[in-house]
Amino acid sequence: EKTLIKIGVQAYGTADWELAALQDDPQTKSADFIIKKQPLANAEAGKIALQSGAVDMIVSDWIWVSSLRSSGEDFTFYPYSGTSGALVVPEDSPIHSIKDLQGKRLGIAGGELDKNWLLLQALAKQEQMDLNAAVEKVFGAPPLINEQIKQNRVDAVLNYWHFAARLEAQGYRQIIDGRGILKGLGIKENVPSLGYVFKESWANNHKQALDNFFKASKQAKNRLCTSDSAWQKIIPLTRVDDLPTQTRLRQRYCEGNIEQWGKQEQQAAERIYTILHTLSNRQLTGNSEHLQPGTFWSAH
Amino acid sequence: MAFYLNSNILPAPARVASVFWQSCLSGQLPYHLGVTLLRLVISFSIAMLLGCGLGIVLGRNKKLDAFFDNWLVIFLNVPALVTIILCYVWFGLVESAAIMAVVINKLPNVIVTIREGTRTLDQDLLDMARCYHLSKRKTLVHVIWPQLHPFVMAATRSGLALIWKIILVVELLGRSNGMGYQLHLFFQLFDVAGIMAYTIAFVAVIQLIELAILKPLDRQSRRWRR
Amino acid sequence: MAFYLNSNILPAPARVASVFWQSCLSGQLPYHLGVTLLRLVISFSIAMLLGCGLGIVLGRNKKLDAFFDNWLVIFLNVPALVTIILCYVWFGLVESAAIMAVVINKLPNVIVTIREGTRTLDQDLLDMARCYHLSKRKTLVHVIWPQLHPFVMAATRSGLALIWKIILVVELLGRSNGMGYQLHLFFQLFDVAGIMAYTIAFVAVIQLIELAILKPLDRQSRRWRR
Amino acid sequence: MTHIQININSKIYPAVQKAGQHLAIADLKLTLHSNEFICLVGPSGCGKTTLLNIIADLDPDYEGEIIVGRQHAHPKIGYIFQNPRLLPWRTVRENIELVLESKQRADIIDPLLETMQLTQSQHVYPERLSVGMSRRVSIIRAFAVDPEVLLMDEPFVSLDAPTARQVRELLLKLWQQRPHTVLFVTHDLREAIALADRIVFLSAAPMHVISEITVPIPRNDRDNEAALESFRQQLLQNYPDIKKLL
Amino acid sequence: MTHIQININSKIYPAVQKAGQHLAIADLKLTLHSNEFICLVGPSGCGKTTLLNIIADLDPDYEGEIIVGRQHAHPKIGYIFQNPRLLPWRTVRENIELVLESKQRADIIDPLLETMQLTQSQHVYPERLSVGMSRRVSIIRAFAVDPEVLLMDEPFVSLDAPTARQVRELLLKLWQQRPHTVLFVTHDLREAIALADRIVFLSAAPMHVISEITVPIPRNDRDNEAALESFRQQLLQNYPDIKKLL
Ligand SMILES: Nc1ncnc2c1ncn2[C@@H]1O[C@H](COP(=O)(O)OP(=O)(O)OP(=O)(O)O)[C@@H](O)[C@H]1O
Ligand SMILES: Nc1ncnc2c1ncn2[C@@H]1O[C@H](COP(=O)(O)OP(=O)(O)OP(=O)(O)O)[C@@H](O)[C@H]1O
Ligand SMILES: [Mg+2]
Ligand SMILES: [Mg+2]
Repeated sequence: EKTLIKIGVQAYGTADWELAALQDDPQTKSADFIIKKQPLANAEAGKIALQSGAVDMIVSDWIWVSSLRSSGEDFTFYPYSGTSGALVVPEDSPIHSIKDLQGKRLGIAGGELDKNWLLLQALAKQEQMDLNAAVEKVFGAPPLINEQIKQNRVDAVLNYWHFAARLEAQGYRQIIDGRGILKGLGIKENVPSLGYVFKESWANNHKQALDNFFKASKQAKNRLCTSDSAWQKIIPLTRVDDLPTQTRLRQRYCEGNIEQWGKQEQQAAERIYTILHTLSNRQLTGNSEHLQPGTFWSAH
Repeated sequence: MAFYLNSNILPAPARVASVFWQSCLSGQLPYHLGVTLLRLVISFSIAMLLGCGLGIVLGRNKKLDAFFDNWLVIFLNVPALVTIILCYVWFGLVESAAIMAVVINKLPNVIVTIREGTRTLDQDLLDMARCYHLSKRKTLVHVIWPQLHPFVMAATRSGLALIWKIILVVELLGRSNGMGYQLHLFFQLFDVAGIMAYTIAFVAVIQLIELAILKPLDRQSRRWRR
Repeated sequence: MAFYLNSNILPAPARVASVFWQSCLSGQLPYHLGVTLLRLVISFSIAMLLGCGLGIVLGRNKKLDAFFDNWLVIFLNVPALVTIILCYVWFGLVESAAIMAVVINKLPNVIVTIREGTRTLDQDLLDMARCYHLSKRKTLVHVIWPQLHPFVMAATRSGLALIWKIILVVELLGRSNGMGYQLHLFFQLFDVAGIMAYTIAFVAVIQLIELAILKPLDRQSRRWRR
Repeated sequence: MTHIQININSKIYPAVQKAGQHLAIADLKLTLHSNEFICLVGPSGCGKTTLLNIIADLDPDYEGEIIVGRQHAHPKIGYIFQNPRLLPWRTVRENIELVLESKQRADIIDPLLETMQLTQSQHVYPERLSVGMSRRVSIIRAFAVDPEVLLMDEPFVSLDAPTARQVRELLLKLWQQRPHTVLFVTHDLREAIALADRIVFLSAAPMHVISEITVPIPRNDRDNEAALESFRQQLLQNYPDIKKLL
Repeated sequence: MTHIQININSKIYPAVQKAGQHLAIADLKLTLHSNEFICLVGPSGCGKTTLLNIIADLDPDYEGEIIVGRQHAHPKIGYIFQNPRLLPWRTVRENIELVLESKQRADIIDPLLETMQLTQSQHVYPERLSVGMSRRVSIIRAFAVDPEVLLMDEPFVSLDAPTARQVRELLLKLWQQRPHTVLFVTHDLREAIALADRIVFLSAAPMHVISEITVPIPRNDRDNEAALESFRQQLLQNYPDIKKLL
């Protein structure tokens, strides 16, 4: 009999696309797992669903997994995507680098503990700039932040990747994205920002099926990136009806593909963790100095 | 303001109407609205029934009131977020947890309003009822309830509105259908026309309730006034 | 239930207390609480003042009431999300937009409650006031207001709670400080202990308001009752 | 059947704010014999209503005891309050129906409404009645329950003379048909003499009994105005204590 | 100074639900001369209170007109309602102070409280007063404003005989000190004769004037009980119409 995997996905999010593509694949029928998709409205709903046991798996970040583990839970993480947010300005903006942000109004999605914001500050510090003091910060919900820049109420925005992609499609210019920031901080590895999160004990009982699911998921992503017909099928799920935005979304999505996942990347993650731990003054990571062992799932 | 009328921020009425019409045709809107209304009716009924009962008891019993008063203030002011998370985490992402979360959020409001009403009950009429040995039921239905009516109406009107506000969050955090779920998706896409269309549908339903149920009740209960 | 007590979902009281203590020491909690309270006081005052005024007018004037009734139902039931978004989009992510969003959400509730109270005013006493040529001000302060008092108290108690619920969303969506902003951060990290600590702080403040202001007001206004 | 012994040591209303405490009743002893018709006469504010409330078991907060003889611990009481206390959201008829149990309501209510000239107004809500009319409704309500003890707190004020006369006759008729104990508060000595077996004169606060006077005029002679008037004059002369009250 | 001409063609209370419409007043014509003391006598529910409300300008919904002579369009009115209508959240004293403007309040209030024997109860809230006491408060309130027209709707019910006598004397004293027009509703013919310049007898609904009788007894002879009684007997004999009312 087949293993039932209940997955909580953000409605119309990339995981939703991927699962749609996966279920569309005739091979899936013969696989040893069955996917049951539970659409949810936002990321927090996913966390609630996972913890209440309503789903087996969601897509989330590894920092949260680590902090869960530090409080005794046995959740673990398997990479899903490396796409991350970006700093975006209007096309004709005088801003061309982080230095130019001096004295400008910066819209930031997600609040002061947003990873990209913390890392951006670290990068600025390397260039002897106290970004926190140098810009006028406007925190807000991602859609509202996008509206702010469209109304010229802010000069630049640091937003989640798909909100940034939408702006780009409308001619806004990307200054730097999450991976660029990390590179600037000396982390060359492509560290995933998001991954599947699930209970380790549960995973150990369903190793084989889970492994197959991850493989199938990767294939589905590859298909979406390589086959235009596969992409066409999931376009309704993007909820975007103009071609430039669709193209931009697909491009950014595919750039987030994780090709390498091994010791090196995990050590890089450890370094990022330490940076965030200090930058956020422990608020983001919790008290634990180090990434909890077992945060990253190894099937072997 | 006219400046904005053309932007997608405040979409033109025609656009909202077309979105409205399409979501009706696709069955999306009726489905989500129906789901939310069902939750609203159930949780509203539970909250009003319990709330009126407890409100009357606390209003008439000083000792119980002194004891529960603190709890009432706490429950009144615990953020919806907290109760919702706890309900979901304890009872799972099931319908009953959602409804319980709504009830817990609404109940203290009803209690507070009805308790205030109970404190103003006319002692002379209660004495009359006692003296003529009216049964508990008769006293409640014919002597106490009509005096509470304005408070019940206030609790009903502002209660429907409050439940609707809470139910949105409840659906957002743990359901896969309903207006809250849907509105949040629209918000993510910044589809203001969609938000408007759904809002209008809901407000229309409440207007209907107002016209078909509350207004006649009002009239009925005020007919004796000069 | 005891089963959950150790999990991070419902943290042990000791843990909440330590979080509470630390955020107090760091000045974080007092800062965010202060900001939120300031917003609460301002928007509450505006909403109550306007609401009582309009409620009395609508309660006493059948024509105006018939006209505004529909609008009231609409404003009562427009989702907080919608008004908040519109306020922010129109006026930017600024303080006044936040406060206006809260007021718009709370106002209809106050109006509805006070209007219900105004409809129950004792005509005999109003006639007395008229006959003895009491000034408008005297009639309002000494004849009408005491009769509205229970309704005002109900609106105050459930209003504080409602504003607090809305202010959280307002801060979550577009402010860089305040309890809502902070709770959202905790929520993203799923830090229930942090959420609890902040909730307790807020509830304590409301309890204080209840004990220091509302209870004495209650007692004052009920001293004439048998 | 209902013999009531009243023995109130003290009834104190506690102090509230600037108003001090008030000793309303002190050492009041009074026996109501079965089926007796007693009128209470005393100055305004002396405590008559307070006393009736205690007897009706509406006010447990006093020192002393009320012993209700034999049979029932709680006799069926009809109380005509000093204010009508009608439910404003029920019509005249519904107000009366409320205190009745059975389905023979119409049999009881209709004749009473007729006598009180309220048949026409039976579907009117109390706020639309004149004061005298509401008073009559509250009288009907008390009569309708067929009480064992009837407490009447100035029931006939605001009634015009012919109506008052008619109600008085009705009261006596009912009382003779089915005897019960009546406690009747009035400020009108003429009325008291016309109705009472015994008149109890009460002092100003703290209230106690000044004197009890049996009215010796036989029942069938009570509509003889001259007889009543002469007894009244005689009373005023013989009891200088009472004269102050009148 | 205030001559009032009342001319009400009809006053109709509209139908409500099962209760039909009610024609309360029809073709009522009445002139109140300046500073006259008029008593109104009529059956319960005939429309006396309705009439006073119309005169007090509380009820504009009638056919006809009230012409208030010369000087003031709105004379200063003191209205003793049939129910006291005190504000329950204000003490006795505060209730009276409410209707007064100036700072000489104490000068006006204190003697009135004294006469009405309410000095002790001046800080009591109305719900804790006896009915007779509240009534006295409402009387004080009306006297305190020093009205040009005084409307009194059965003001002395629930007052014991000595108190009623005292209030009656006070009323006459104030009226003679500073003349004003008085309209006094009563069911007690003896009281009417003792007080009135003119007694107006009113019919049952629809209310109109049956007859107006001037009381010829001079003011200084009004405490002669015999004179009053003989006038009363004479009245009953001469006016068979009126006898039905009494
Ligand atoms: N609830 C109360 N609290 C305090 N004092 C009260 C209360 N009820 C009555 N009193 C006082 O007790 C006294 C007696 O009141 P009560 O109503 O019994 O008088 P009464 O004899 O019925 O007078 P009346 O003939 O005017 O109706 C009054 O002085 C009154 O002020
Ligand atoms: N608001 C109202 N709506 C309908 N009918 C009314 C209203 N007020 C009074 N009435 C009716 O008008 C008639 C006269 O009432 P009113 O109060 O004037 O009588 P009254 O002469 O003062 O009687 P009483 O001596 O009993 O006080 C009554 O039949 C009453 O039912
Ligand atoms: Mg009394
Ligand atoms: Mg009247």
